[in-house]
Amino acid sequence: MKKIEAIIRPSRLEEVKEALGKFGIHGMTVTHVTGCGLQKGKTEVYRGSQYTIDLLPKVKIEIIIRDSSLEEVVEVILNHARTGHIGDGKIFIYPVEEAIRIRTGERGEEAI
Amino acid sequence: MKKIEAIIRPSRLEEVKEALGKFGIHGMTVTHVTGCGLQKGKTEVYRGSQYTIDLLPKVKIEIIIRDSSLEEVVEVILNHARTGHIGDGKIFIYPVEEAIRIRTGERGEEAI
Amino acid sequence: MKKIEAIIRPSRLEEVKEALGKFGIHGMTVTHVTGCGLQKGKTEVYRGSQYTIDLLPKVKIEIIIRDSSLEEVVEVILNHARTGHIGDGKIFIYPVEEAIRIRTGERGEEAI
Amino acid sequence: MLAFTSGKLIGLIILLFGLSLGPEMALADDPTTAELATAINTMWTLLAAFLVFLMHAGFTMVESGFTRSKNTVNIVMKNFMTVALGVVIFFIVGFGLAFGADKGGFLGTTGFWLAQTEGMDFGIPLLAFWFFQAVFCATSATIVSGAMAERTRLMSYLVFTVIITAFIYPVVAHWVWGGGWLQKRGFIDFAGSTVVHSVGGWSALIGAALVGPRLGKYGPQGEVHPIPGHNIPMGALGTLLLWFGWFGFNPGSTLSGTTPAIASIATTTLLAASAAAIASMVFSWARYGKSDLSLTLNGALGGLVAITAGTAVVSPTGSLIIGMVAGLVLVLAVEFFDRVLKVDDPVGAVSVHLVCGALGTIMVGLFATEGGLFYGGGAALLLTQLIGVVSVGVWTSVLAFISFKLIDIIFCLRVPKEEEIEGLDLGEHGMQAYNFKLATEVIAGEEAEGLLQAGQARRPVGQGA
Amino acid sequence: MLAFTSGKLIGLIILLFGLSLGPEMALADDPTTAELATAINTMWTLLAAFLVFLMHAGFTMVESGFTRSKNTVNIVMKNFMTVALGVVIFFIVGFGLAFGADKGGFLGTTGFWLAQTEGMDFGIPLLAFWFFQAVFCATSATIVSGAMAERTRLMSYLVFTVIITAFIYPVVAHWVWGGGWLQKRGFIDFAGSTVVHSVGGWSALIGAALVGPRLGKYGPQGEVHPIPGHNIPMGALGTLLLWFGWFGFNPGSTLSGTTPAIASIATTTLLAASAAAIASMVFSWARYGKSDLSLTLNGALGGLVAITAGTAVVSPTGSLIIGMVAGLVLVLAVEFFDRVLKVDDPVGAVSVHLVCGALGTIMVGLFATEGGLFYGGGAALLLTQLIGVVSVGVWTSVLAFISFKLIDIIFCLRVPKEEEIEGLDLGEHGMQAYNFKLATEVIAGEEAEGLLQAGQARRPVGQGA
Amino acid sequence: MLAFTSGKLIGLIILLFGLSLGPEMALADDPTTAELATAINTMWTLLAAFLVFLMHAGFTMVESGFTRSKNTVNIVMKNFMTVALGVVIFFIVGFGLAFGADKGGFLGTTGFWLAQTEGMDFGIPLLAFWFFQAVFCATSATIVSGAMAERTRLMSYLVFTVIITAFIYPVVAHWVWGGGWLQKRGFIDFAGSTVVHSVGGWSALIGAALVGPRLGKYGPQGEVHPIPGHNIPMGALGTLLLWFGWFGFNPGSTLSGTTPAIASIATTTLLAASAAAIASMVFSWARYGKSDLSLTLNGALGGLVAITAGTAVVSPTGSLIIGMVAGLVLVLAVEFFDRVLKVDDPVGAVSVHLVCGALGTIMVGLFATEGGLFYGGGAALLLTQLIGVVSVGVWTSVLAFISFKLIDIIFCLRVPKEEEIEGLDLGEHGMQAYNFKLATEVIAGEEAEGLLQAGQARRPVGQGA
Ligand SMILES: Nc1ncnc2c1ncn2[C@@H]1O[C@H](COP(=O)(O)OP(=O)(O)O)[C@@H](O)[C@H]1O
Ligand SMILES: Nc1ncnc2c1ncn2[C@@H]1O[C@H](COP(=O)(O)OP(=O)(O)O)[C@@H](O)[C@H]1O
Ligand SMILES: Nc1ncnc2c1ncn2[C@@H]1O[C@H](COP(=O)(O)OP(=O)(O)O)[C@@H](O)[C@H]1O
Repeated sequence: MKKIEAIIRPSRLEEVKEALGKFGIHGMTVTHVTGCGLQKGKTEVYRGSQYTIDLLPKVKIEIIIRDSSLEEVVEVILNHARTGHIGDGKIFIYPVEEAIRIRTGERGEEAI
Repeated sequence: MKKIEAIIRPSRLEEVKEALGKFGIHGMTVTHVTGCGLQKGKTEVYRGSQYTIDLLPKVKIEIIIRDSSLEEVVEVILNHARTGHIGDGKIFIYPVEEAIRIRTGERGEEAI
Repeated sequence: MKKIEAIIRPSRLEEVKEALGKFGIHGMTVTHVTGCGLQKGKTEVYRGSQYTIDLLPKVKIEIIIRDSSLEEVVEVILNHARTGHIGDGKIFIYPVEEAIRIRTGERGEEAI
Repeated sequence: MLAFTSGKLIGLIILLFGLSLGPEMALADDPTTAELATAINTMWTLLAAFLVFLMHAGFTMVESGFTRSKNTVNIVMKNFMTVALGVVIFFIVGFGLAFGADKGGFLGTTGFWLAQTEGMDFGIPLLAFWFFQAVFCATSATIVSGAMAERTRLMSYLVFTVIITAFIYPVVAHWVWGGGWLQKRGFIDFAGSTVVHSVGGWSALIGAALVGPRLGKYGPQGEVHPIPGHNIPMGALGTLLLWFGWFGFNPGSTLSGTTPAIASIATTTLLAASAAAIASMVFSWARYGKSDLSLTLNGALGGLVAITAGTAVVSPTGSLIIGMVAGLVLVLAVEFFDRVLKVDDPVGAVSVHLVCGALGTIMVGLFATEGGLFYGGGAALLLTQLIGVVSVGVWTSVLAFISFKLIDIIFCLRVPKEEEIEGLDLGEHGMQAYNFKLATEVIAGEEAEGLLQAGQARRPVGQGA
Repeated sequence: MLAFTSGKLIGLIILLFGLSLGPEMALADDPTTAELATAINTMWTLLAAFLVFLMHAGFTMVESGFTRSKNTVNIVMKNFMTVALGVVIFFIVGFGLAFGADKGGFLGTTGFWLAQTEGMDFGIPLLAFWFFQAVFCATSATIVSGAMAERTRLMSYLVFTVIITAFIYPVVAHWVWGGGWLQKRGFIDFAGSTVVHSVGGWSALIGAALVGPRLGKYGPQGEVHPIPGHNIPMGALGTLLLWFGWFGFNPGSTLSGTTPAIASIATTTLLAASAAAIASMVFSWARYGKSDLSLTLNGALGGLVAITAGTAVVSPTGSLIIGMVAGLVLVLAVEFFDRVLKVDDPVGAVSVHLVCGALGTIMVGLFATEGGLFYGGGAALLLTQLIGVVSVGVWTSVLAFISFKLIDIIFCLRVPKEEEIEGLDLGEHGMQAYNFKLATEVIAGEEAEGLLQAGQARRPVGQGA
Repeated sequence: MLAFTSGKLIGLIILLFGLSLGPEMALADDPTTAELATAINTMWTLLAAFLVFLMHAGFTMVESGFTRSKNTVNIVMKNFMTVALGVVIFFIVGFGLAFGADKGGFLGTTGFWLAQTEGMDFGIPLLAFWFFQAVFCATSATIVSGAMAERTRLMSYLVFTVIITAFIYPVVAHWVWGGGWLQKRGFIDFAGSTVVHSVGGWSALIGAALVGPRLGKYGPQGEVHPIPGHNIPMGALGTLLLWFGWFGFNPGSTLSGTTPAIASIATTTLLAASAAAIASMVFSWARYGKSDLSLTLNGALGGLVAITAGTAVVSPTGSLIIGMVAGLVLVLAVEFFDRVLKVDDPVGAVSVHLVCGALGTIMVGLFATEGGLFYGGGAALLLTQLIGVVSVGVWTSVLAFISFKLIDIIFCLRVPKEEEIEGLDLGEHGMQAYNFKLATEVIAGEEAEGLLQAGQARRPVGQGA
């Protein structure tokens, strides 16, 4: 099993989620995060003083997936999260040693 | 060392935390996340229009643990997070290469 | 590639971020989390009753990095996140199998 | 009564032809001073009643602020419906019971649906008097929602609101203000420490006890788990709105703007609340090590409730003492209900309205400059005050008990456990109170973007029509 | 008019020498009753106008509460500037058009910049009348902001605010209240269901339709995506502030505190709003399975708008019925605009102000105790009311349409798509409405700490000076 | 003075026997017009004072909204205690110093604890006058909290509140309104641009400078780090409540509802605030590229402060100009204190109250329709105004400096650094202002569930009793 961690634009979440659903992936965990990178921060003004917000809002999607589906799922995310502008985000892949469904105690690929 | 990542119901957090404490595990990091899976979303009504919230609130507990305690801790979490209803969540296990305590610079199992 | 996950005090975030920036690391993902460990919780009073908040606010920084920079980056974080008091937090290192830039599809160290 | 019969007619004609008529607007004959006095009194009463109305915004803010965000829509709905339902029910039933022709000193029998009001004369137009009394009645009812917050079914609450505004409160109002037996006995409750606040407070106590504490409020060994409110500045705004509204509640209860008593009533109201706030802050600071804002806010309200009975008959110094006592007792009362009786009252309604209401009513027997024990008036008034407090307490708590028991059987008082955990907002209203989002947020139905680009029929004008 | 010429002079002298003069303050000669009546009327009108002013706080809270947090600074700015800009423009232009010397029953021609006001006489000082009318005018304008919220450029909105307060509203006010043709025809719109609320409502409808729905509001197949407001208790506070302000809006429209009509006006206002809130709650409960707070709050406002036309000429029972009808229709109207017409109105402004405003104006023809169809008055008044509603509707919507089209060409009505997704707060103001932080938070420029330790010049006193 | 001696007695009797007496309530003899005039004036003053009281809710909202969420409980506590403590101290000490028998034009010497008030005559009941002055005094004091927010110890702040309400403010009030030297010199400060606002503003400036900037506000090279407020709509609500309250503050300062001047005072107040808001918005837009809501809100307040001195003696056009100037200067003043002087004033209190207060007072010398330079009155009044502004400034700042220095030595002005980082809410109150939770939230003491299932004694009724 692998963990796909995709950091995407918040405005792409709905579309990515829907595309994954159509693909048959329903289980995922979503977190609101902030991030920085190549994308320039936002300059805000408050009472005449400017300041920069360099941590921009992003959404992190985590999906634990059997090895065999990995590439396809990555493809789906890539296709639907991309806008082509700097700040589209990243996908990271990690190894997973075990998955357990709390409700039943099932382990491994059964559990996800 | 392993990382235990448990995604549980928010209403189980207190009990799991307490049980872990009794077991001797005090260090953990907790994040509010949202998730979807088999559990059905909530239907809400606003001004007469229905809509579904399919990302439900969950709590993610992360515990870095020495390999030897792994199974026991998983057991504790399973026992206290379970309600038997769909949506109880998952436990995922990941490999950890190193742990460092920022305060002292200690490394490895000393650090956790 | 490795993932550095640093759990630090919120009040150290700005300094750590700046130090990393000077070092040349700009990409990172930041999450507000809560944690417990050796650090004692805060006791609050509400209408005459005391209670303890044992989950304290922390900030989690995630950086995916090429293997070669690992130790130096850890060093930077250690130096700037440390206050010497209990609760300074931890750094955890995880293996990463792949990184993909959503915008371009680039993979591996190019992507980060 | 000083009637404006001719003025009314002319008024109507003016209304029919709009507002901008000039000198003709002046009545043919100059008004008499008696007519002007009535006009002043009417205006005063109405303005005061408007302020009392605003107290419902205050209650709404206090009760939402001091409860959890998962139950906010529900508590707002309860407060909002209390005033809407309360005044309609009072119109249909309550007013007649309270101020209709007296029957045995116990209740009124005419004036339902504002019919059969011929004999009534309150020195001001009937509807001005009615309006003032209606918002008062709703105030009494709304006290209950706070104490029972976060676990009581909306339907059950609404049924009780109907009962208290139709019957429980009006009867007490009749006893004390409508020519009933307590009024005849010389009981002094100028603006309703007992009539309004204790009636609400007793109902709140019975209701909170019967519905039981919120899940998780008390541990298995009876240990107390505080459940902090979710929005303290909102609670503070509510408290200040209540205080502001009280300047209608108390000085308005003269029903007269021509009496100079309104100045001293306003003053005792201001001083008592201030003294109480100071007392609660200092006492909580001394007792718990830190000054507790939630108790300080409650303290000010306690002072206001306490001065309400005697506001017109005590001196400024008397009001300072009454306020101070209320502020101290409030802190102890909150502790007592929370830790000893273990009645879970999220907003402190019982301590504020029942305890300080009773206390304030009794202290009239001590501090009334005419008749008070400390002013050489003997114990007669004090005794009367005690009788009033006790009899209203018995009446209200018995009726509230029976009502809540019946409601529980018929409608079930409490929401199901799962709903309580999830929050009444989702359970009872399918809605959440807050939707704070990040600066850049997820918009629902992102696909609409594609739609926009594809050039659909309803293309927004702004895109370059 | 009853002039205070001498009083004014003395007043000024008193002002010049401070406030604490004693008996000399009394006018040499005791005032006449006519003078006192004017004083009472002036005071009443001003106090009522203050309450109407507070309605702008109500609008601000309602409109922010029922929209998303990324557009809150923007909607607050719009509401705040509406009253600031509105009263200045009304001072310069609007007042003259509305209340100046009549020209053909269509508009006024004097009184611009409050000059040439010699002939005017409103029974109270000119400035008291002006003040009341000015805040009324701004009320009409501010209705538009809610319906067009979350996507309209600030600049475009402000330009429209100038147009409506300078021209669209004043002309209608002239027709109905300034001696114009509708007033002469006997059209009854006591406090402005049509003049204020429908004018705002029609403009809101045209504006919302032209600017188009918010991104993501409607799916490609036209399916409706609800976009919940971000702060419901704030919306509730706003509603209660509006309701409170309405007690200035309606009873104040008598411009007279000496008429006992103010009591019945206040009563019908209270009862209609209450009945409407109950009706909306029950109806939404029955229709959608859960009681909808946002519709209930809207319902109360709908009841208030509906009673405004007839508040002085209907009975309490009539007001209950008018309110109930408004509460029911409101729910259906929200559905109709949202699902059938697909005009995206985030706060329900069109349903509340246009639909209930027109409805309430028409119902005067049914429920007016003198002249209403149900009271044996025949259909004449009803016809007049219909003519009024339609002609104001045509006038307003044509002008609003032309105005918005021109504004769109010159300024562009809508913000760019990216800005809308990101939120107008960042786009138009570079600012966010909320910055909630964790208890222990990141302080900006942490390096300041080092600075402190290094012992800089501006060492804070508190560190042991 | 026109006494109501007999009326009072009858009033008391009425009070003792409840409210529902009928025709007997009418005084045996019809009231005289002089009595009615007093009644009208009393009512006006009290209602105005109530509005001024509500300004404390406005201050609380503005100051919480424009500071960070970790210090919200603390700033609310400070604002709330200012009014509670302020009126009590003013009752005991301040009133006598301000309005007691004059001693050398410098201070009053009688009337402490409202004793020895025999000679005093203000044309209205003493307590009505006292009430109005008491809430004024608290207004002056509460200005300080905003400028010193987020770092000042509660205890130290409270001690200063006692000093300013007991001494600093009352003496100035005596000079200008209590028969003191400035009043005799013809200084015009109708409702307190200088007396109330500059006194608060000078104290705020000295306090903010002495306590030092918030951690992180200025970088090591002196660069300015903005620290945005946490709740802008709350700040906007506060601003609107303040504006609303100002209609009590200014028109109420006539202490007379019978003078038609109240209409023009209300008008100049409305227009000045509006013009200022427009000016600040446009200027911030032009200067910073985006329209800044926080400066626009501050601008409106600046306009209100500026018009306060001359509200009764300038024309509507004059008020528009005064407001506009205040709105422009406000923006520059905020910049000046923030960037040049580097005095950290989170809410802009110094710019609003001190700068606009002084400016407005001076502009009376230009725009007063009688005596103003621009109206051909020469420079005499202008000079007097300058003398007033300077002397009050010197008095206040010297006393504030000494007071804060002493407080710092005894109590320490500033909280410890760790507490400031963590937030004063936890440090000084052990409490957080907000507890927003997810829809389904973690309930404290989940074990209670087990308890419920096990069938404990206090089983809630709702579970099927
Ligand atoms: N090295 C990294 N480690 C962890 N997260 C990263 C890293 N680099 C980028 N990110 C995340 O990806 C987001 C987008 O990255 P950015 O460099 O701005 O744009 P792009 O992905 O288009 O190159 C960042 O906001 C951050 O959350
Ligand atoms: N494949 C997955 N990857 C990541 N998180 C998952 C995955 N499947 C489920 N989850 C998380 O676990 C939660 C519970 O899963 P769900 O399928 O609803 O119920 P159950 O765990 O009882 O089968 C989800 O809300 C989601 O946060
Ligand atoms: N075993 C663990 N697994 C995951 N996170 C941990 C663990 N131990 C500590 N943490 C995180 O590190 C933070 C600091 O740890 P703590 O033990 O309090 O202090 P210190 O790091 O100084 O020893 C905790 O609040 C928690 O977020």
